[in-house]
Amino acid sequence: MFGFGILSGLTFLPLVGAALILLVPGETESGKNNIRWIALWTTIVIFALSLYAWGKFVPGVADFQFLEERSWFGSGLSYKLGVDGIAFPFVVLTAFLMPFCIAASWNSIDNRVKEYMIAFLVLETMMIGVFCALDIVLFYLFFEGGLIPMFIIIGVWGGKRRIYASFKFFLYTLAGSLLMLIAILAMYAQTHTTDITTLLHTKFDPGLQKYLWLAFFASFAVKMPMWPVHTWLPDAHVEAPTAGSVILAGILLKMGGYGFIRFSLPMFPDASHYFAPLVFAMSIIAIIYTSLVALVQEDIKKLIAYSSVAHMGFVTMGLFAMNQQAVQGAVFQMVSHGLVSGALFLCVGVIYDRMHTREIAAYGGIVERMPIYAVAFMIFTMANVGLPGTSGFVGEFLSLLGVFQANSWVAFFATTGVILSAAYALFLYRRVVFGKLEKPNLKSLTDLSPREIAILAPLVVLTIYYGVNPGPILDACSVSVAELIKGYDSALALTKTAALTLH
Amino acid sequence: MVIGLEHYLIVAAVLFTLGVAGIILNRKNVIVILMSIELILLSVNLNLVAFSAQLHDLTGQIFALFILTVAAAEAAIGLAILVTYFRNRGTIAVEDINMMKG
Amino acid sequence: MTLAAAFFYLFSIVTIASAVMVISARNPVHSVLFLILAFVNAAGLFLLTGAEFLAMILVVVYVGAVAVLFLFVVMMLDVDFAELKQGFLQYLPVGMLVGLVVLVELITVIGVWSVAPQAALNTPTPANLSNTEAIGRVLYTQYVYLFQAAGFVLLTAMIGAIVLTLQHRKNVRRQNIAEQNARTRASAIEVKKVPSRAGV
Amino acid sequence: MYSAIVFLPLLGFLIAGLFGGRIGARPSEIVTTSFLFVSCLLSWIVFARVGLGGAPFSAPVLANWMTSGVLKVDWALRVDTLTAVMLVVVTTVSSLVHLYSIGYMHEDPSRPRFFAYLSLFTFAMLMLVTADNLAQMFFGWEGVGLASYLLIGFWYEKPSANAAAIKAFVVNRVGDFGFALGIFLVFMLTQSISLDAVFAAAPGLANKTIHVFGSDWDAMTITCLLLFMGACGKSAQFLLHTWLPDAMEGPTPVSALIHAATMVTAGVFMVARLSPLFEQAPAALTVVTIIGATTAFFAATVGLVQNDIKRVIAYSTCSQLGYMFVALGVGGYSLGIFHLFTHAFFKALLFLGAGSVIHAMHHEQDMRNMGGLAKKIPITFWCMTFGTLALTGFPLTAGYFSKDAIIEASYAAGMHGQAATYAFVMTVVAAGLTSFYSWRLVFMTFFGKPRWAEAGHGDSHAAAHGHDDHAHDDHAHDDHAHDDHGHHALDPHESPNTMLIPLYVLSIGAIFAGLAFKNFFIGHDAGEFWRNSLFFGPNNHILHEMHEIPEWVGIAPFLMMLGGFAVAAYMYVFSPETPARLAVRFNPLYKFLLNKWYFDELYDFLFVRPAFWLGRLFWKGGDGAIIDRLGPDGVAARVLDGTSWIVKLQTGYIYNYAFAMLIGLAAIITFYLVGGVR
Amino acid sequence: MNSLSLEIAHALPETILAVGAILLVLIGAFRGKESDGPMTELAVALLGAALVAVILGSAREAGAVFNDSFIDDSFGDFMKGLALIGSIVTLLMSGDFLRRSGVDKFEFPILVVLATLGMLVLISANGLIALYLGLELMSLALYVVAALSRDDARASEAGLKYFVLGALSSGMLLYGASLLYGFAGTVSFGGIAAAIGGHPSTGVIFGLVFLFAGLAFKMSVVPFHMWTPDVYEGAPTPVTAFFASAPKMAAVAISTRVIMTAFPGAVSQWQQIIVFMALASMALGSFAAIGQTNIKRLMAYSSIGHMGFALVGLAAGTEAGVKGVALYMAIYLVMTLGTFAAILSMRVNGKAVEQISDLAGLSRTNAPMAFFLSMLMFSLAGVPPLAGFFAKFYVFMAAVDAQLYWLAVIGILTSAVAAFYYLRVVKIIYFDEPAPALDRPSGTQRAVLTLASLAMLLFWVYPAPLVEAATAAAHSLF
Repeated sequence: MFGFGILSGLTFLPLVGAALILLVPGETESGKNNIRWIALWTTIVIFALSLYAWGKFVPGVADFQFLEERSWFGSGLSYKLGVDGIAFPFVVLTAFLMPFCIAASWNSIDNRVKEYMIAFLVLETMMIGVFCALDIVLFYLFFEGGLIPMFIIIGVWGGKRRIYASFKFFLYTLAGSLLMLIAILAMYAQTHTTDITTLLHTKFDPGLQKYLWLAFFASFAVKMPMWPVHTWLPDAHVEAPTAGSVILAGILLKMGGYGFIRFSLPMFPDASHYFAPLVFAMSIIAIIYTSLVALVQEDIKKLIAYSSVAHMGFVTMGLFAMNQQAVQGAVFQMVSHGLVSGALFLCVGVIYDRMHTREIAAYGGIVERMPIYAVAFMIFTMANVGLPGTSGFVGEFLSLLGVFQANSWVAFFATTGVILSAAYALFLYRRVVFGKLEKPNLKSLTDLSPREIAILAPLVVLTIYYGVNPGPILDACSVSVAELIKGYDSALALTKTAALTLH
Repeated sequence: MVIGLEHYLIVAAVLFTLGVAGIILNRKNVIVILMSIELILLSVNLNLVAFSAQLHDLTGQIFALFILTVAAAEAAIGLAILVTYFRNRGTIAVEDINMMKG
Repeated sequence: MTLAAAFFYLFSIVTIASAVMVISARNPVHSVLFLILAFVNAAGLFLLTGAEFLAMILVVVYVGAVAVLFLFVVMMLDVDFAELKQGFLQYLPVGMLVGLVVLVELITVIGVWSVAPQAALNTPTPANLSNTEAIGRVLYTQYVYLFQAAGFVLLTAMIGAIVLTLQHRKNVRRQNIAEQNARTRASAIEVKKVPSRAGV
Repeated sequence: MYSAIVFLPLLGFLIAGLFGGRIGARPSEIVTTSFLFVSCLLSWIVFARVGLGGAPFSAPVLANWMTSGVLKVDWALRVDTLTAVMLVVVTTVSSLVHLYSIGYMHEDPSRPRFFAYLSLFTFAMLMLVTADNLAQMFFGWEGVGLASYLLIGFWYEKPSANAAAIKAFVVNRVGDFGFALGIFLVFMLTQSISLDAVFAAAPGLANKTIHVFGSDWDAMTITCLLLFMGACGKSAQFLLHTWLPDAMEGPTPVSALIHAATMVTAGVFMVARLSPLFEQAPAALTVVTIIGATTAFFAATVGLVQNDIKRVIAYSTCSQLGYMFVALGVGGYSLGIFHLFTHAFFKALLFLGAGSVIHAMHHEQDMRNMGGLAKKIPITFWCMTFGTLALTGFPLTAGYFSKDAIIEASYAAGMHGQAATYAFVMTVVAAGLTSFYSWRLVFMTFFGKPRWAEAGHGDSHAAAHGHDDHAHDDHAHDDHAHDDHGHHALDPHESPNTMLIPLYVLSIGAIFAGLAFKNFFIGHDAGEFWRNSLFFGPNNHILHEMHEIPEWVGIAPFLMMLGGFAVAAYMYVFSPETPARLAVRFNPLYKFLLNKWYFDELYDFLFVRPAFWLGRLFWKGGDGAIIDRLGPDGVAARVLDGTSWIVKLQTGYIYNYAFAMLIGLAAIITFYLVGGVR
Repeated sequence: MNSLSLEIAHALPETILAVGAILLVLIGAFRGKESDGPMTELAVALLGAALVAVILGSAREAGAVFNDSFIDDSFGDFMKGLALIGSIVTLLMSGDFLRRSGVDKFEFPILVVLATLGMLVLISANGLIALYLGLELMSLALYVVAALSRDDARASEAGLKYFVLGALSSGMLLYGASLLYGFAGTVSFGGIAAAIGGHPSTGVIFGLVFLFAGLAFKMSVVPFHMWTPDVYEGAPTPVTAFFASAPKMAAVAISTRVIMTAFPGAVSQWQQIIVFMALASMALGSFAAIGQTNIKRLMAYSSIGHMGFALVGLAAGTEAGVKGVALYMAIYLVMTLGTFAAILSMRVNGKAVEQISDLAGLSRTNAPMAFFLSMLMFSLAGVPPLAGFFAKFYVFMAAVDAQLYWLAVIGILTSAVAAFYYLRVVKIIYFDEPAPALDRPSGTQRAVLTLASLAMLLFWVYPAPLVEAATAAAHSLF
């Protein structure tokens, strides 16, 4: 229709749903329910569409698929969409997680349901857009646009310190992204194009590359988030409503990693190579430092948030090791972390809905009242720990394996994270789920409702499925990653020869 | 001793500076500020006339003519605003014009 | 030539001295009077450069209209002229310093005056015409657009002055001559028959 | 068939785990146990075919797991003699433990969960032993860790159980850290982690150096050391042993299955499995020897003074694992596996017997509150005695063949290196100690006056256990299901048949396993038996050399055993007051041993506290006081400062505004005049 | 010399306004002053007619008429269009407000028309004299409207401050003009450009600095911005809306024209001034706005900041830069008008309020207004995908292209600071507990707010026409 393709459909269908919701009166109880159903069905339809797209996606090809291109801003910028094996899993992941977010908010969000659902649908548009955009300005548009709904989500439906958290989230990420904007402008000044496919084959001057790389890094590092610019994340996570945390951990963080793969590594290979030690150092610090911090947290969500930072450390480290296993591992780790941390936040949401506190100390022994919940929580905890057989292991293993090839010390320190993650995750689990059920207000807890089971069960299944058979995701991205590495290596070789001839 | 362009320009520059100084240093009376503005305009006119003579070009004098016209209009408006202000506040001390700040 | 120089120094020194007095006089009335003096002397300077028309205009418009307007307002507002306050002296050094810097810089620049070699004059002074005539010739032809624009400036000033200051106070009685003239006996006088011995 | 062996337990786990609540406890028990028995039966068939019958080795690929570039990891079931031995050990012990648990746990409300965990463990262990690549081995490796974690913390209300569970998992992870790095290094060296490819490449890598961790290493040595670190963690070797005694918090069948017979031997299995690598790394083998010997000695010393019946056995396990590593270290892989094999029987027997005692004593575990039980529970007593005989290496029992062989081998290997001599000394001494603490256990438990009658036990705990309270203070309600029995009506009684049958079976194993299989494992038929599932380097003649040792070396362990028995008998049967006297006289030594050489305290001081301290420092100090204060919050504050400053400039006075304009103007023109226009 | 009819054809919009203004004055004088009702509509019609004339005339070939003092080109047409739209919309929005405040004088529309006439003259000025006259025509009308609410002490104070400082700035501008005349020998921009060639003398630079000081005052650029907050706050809100919209267009337009047509040979010189001013404005606008509680004052600092951003494009000095400036001004105009539509409609029980806190919880009491206003705030903050982002995008793109990296970096960082106070408004609207509900806005105000907000929100859907127009406008200056 109108010459738009499936990616446009994926990207903008949420807005259609949002428009529908806008038309529904949202004050009455039935109106609220209608809105919830519309939102749920919209996201389900989008997910179905993304599955359909997956069916049509050809995995063994490095090129971008489902290309769409239209003139947009007169000259220069264009409206160009397309996905490759690296981007596409994220599109599907986004589409997959959204229905869960809507469902998780079913009862817990009761005021301003209309705005809430609209915000989420708009957010979905932005997130899918990020992964589909093939014009760098279009990318930036979606990348930044997501801040607005997220800001509103945290600020309106968040916890006690929501205002501080929402501002910190917004301004922190905005400040980082703005530097990227300058780099985008500089790239445009160099090449007079914003087409990502063209830029991917553009060789920037190595000196300039460093500045461009740093600017992009500022944005992606904040978004990831990498140490030491991670402090917005715990705050944002703690204050955000459950679904907000899920999206934040599941998708928004991945944009940073995706950005590294899409921009920093292929476009600035020399700078990436030059700065790789820096990234390694920051990743290692992130892994060890935040794991230790996670160990002493008193708030469940904060602990998981810190663990997210640590896990993202594996991702950045893997990406910059720049070999097949490491990069694929990083990609897989991102997808897996999207599932697992999303699921963990959903788990926290479950007990938060019942008890309205996230204090670890307020819990203990809830396995007695909530055995099914305990099982689900255990599985996600183990996936978070990186137990083989869960999806968490594959990414961690591959990226560490790859990083070891690149730099053994980095892998050495990063692997200590394996020990620490076990410590903090199990320590959390013990304090929340195990122990004696002594607190009187916990005695009336009820186990998962069918709705909650329906939310968590698919995540459990996928967590284990991808742990045992990660093939679908690894295959989807393997050729693209191989291509990425090939380009990277040849670019480095080129620079080396240039340097040799110079002397 | 030949009176050249520079002499006129220096006089104009001094007048200009005095005009600006009048605006900055005056604390008591807005009318004096308006007069300082007239001084500034006078200095500009002097500049233009001097240049005009030096360049043998009428444009400067035409420009000065328009400036005179506008200056008159400006004086009228300025005094009108001043009168309005005085009616409201009963003072025209510069130091009292301080309801809004920050 | 020396005479011209003497007059130049006379006019310029008086102008500057008056200007100083304008900004430093305690009494605003004095300020206005010094302003008039400055204008008159500036007109003298104009004359020295050959801008006779402008010199006349300056005296007529400024001294005749503007300065008087100032004087009128000063008197009307009846501002009490008070002492030179602390503030003046306190800020004087800094203000003077900056002013001096600007002045010195301006003079420095003037010292190196040279018209750009490629300069193309807009309206070269005609050689055989008087100043007034020369201006008259171009003002309504070449500069008609600007002349009209200046007219609108004056119109705006007029409207502005009126809108800001014209007041129709409700409780002020005004003389309406037409109304007065239109009065007839019948409208002005009413004869009342008062019944006698009826009491009030 | 291989799939059936491996996946039947998984199926059992799923059924019991998912539907246990719905179908009830009894069906869950029956399903899991019967699946295990089927699996066990099949394992014996496999053992007979592959190990004894000479059927070819195979490694059928089930599915692909991970593929990334040259890395290709499959799910496969590798079955060779080594695996077959392990299959037999695992499934046999597991099925017996399942059976035993039906009786032992019969009052626990969460039995479906318990049996699910047991089956899950078995599945993971089977995946481990059938792994055809290191990743799958790691899968099983961590899987058993998970199951162990779950089972140790099975009684989740007990803080000590939770602590022990976490400790077990985390300490294991420390080992896994090394294992993982080892895998990475293997991949770096060989571009593969599948066993066949790695083994094929191993000889070529001998004496190669590699640059990792900032310096040049002998490639095989560093690889094997890292892998061995994993083995240390799992097998509770010296320095990484601390979790094992604490793991006794779990139900006793678990201790028997996981912490005695199977999981803890995974490290031994791994080293044996990777013998082609270790054979290329003599230095690493030396380390293995030393660590093993140290562990054997160290654990035995600690075992001397423990009072908890399970802990004594746990240290004994630890010690025996040390023996196995000594065997591996001196190149006697088959010796190690043989000891693993026999040890599985008699140690499982001892644990299950101990369980039976505990069951009889209503979950009393302190031996000081036992005594005289031989008459009350004779079957258990006899079974325990058989187990002790086997453990101490009484001639012709299982331990006699395997353990003494190790001591001999270490002496033989001593001709090639100092480490083996050290190992020989240590193992001989440890044999004596083993004998002592094993008999001490038997005597304290089954002989003497019944102390449970007057003890009103539990009262004296506080004083007796003050040293070690975190691990002991919950004895009184070890098994909460039994609390209702009350202590006053204590009347030790023999266990039900479901518990006794496994004891019988294992007793048979403990006595005859050595005799029956000696020839295959380490004797004349070893070559055909193992074929290439274990690798012996061309210079490795340890199996031959160990037969050419002096006479006294062969007798020494036997003498040590007798000595240990005699001392134990003296101290605990004839002169029961001697131990207390000795404890007073050698108080520091006694404390040192009782507190397990203060390892827990040391680690607490070295790792646990600093980790929490650092975490808090990084959180409050790093994130809060530095990053946030200098970062977002600080910037925000500076911005506000700037704001108030700028707003102050906006005074509202015309002259200030005009002055600002003038200054701006002056500044710009000054800039041009001074700074230069061009 | 061109024939008069041709000249008038080029200056048709100005002519329409001039003639119309006189007619309006006459009508007003004879009708007395019962109400301003039809006068506003007439004035709007007049401005509308001028707008039509601009649009129709935009196809005409560029030409300089009236002795080279007036130029009619695409750039002029673009900016005139913006100025006229600004005037029209302000007039439309303000009627209601002024009526309620009791200052519905018929002179107000006339003065707006005269000021707009001044803007058009200013935008089309091709010489220093025309520049000065246009500027004064505009300014004098503005001085008056600032003080229009003459019984309000704050308004008169605003008028007085504006006047005094404006006159001072005019003086500076004139002094600069006189220097330029003296050193270049001519007053026409083209002539000045030709005279200074590639090597401006110090005198010319001084002239430029003084001249630009005057223009910077009108643009409210640091350090000539000081009047802005006070005047914005003190003047009646419709007047503030007017100040914030149309005159800014004219001031930026003439600054651009002067820079581009009179000083192409002195790029490195004026670039330094403009870079400095841009940096200072962006920084000050961002920082000072944070502490504000009055929304008009907030908008004043916001406008200072935005002018800084617009100057970034100007600093680039390239065609792309001018395009960025044109686009920036267009988008800024819409955002400002929309925001002021919301501010104008801030009334509680009929009484006008102007504290930001009066907006608290607006999302509960008036959800559409809350949404639209918030979108405008995000747009002002420059968050994509709203139009405000593209405005910034184009100017910074030009700056980076001209290798003004530091300007771009600092500018963009200040925009992050600026985002804070826009966010604060959103926070107050959405996160805070509701304050007393605002009255229902008038139809025009609602329409303006909605249209402006939607235009910003959906700009990215079909941006090409505006971008193309700006491109053409920029191209005509080179």
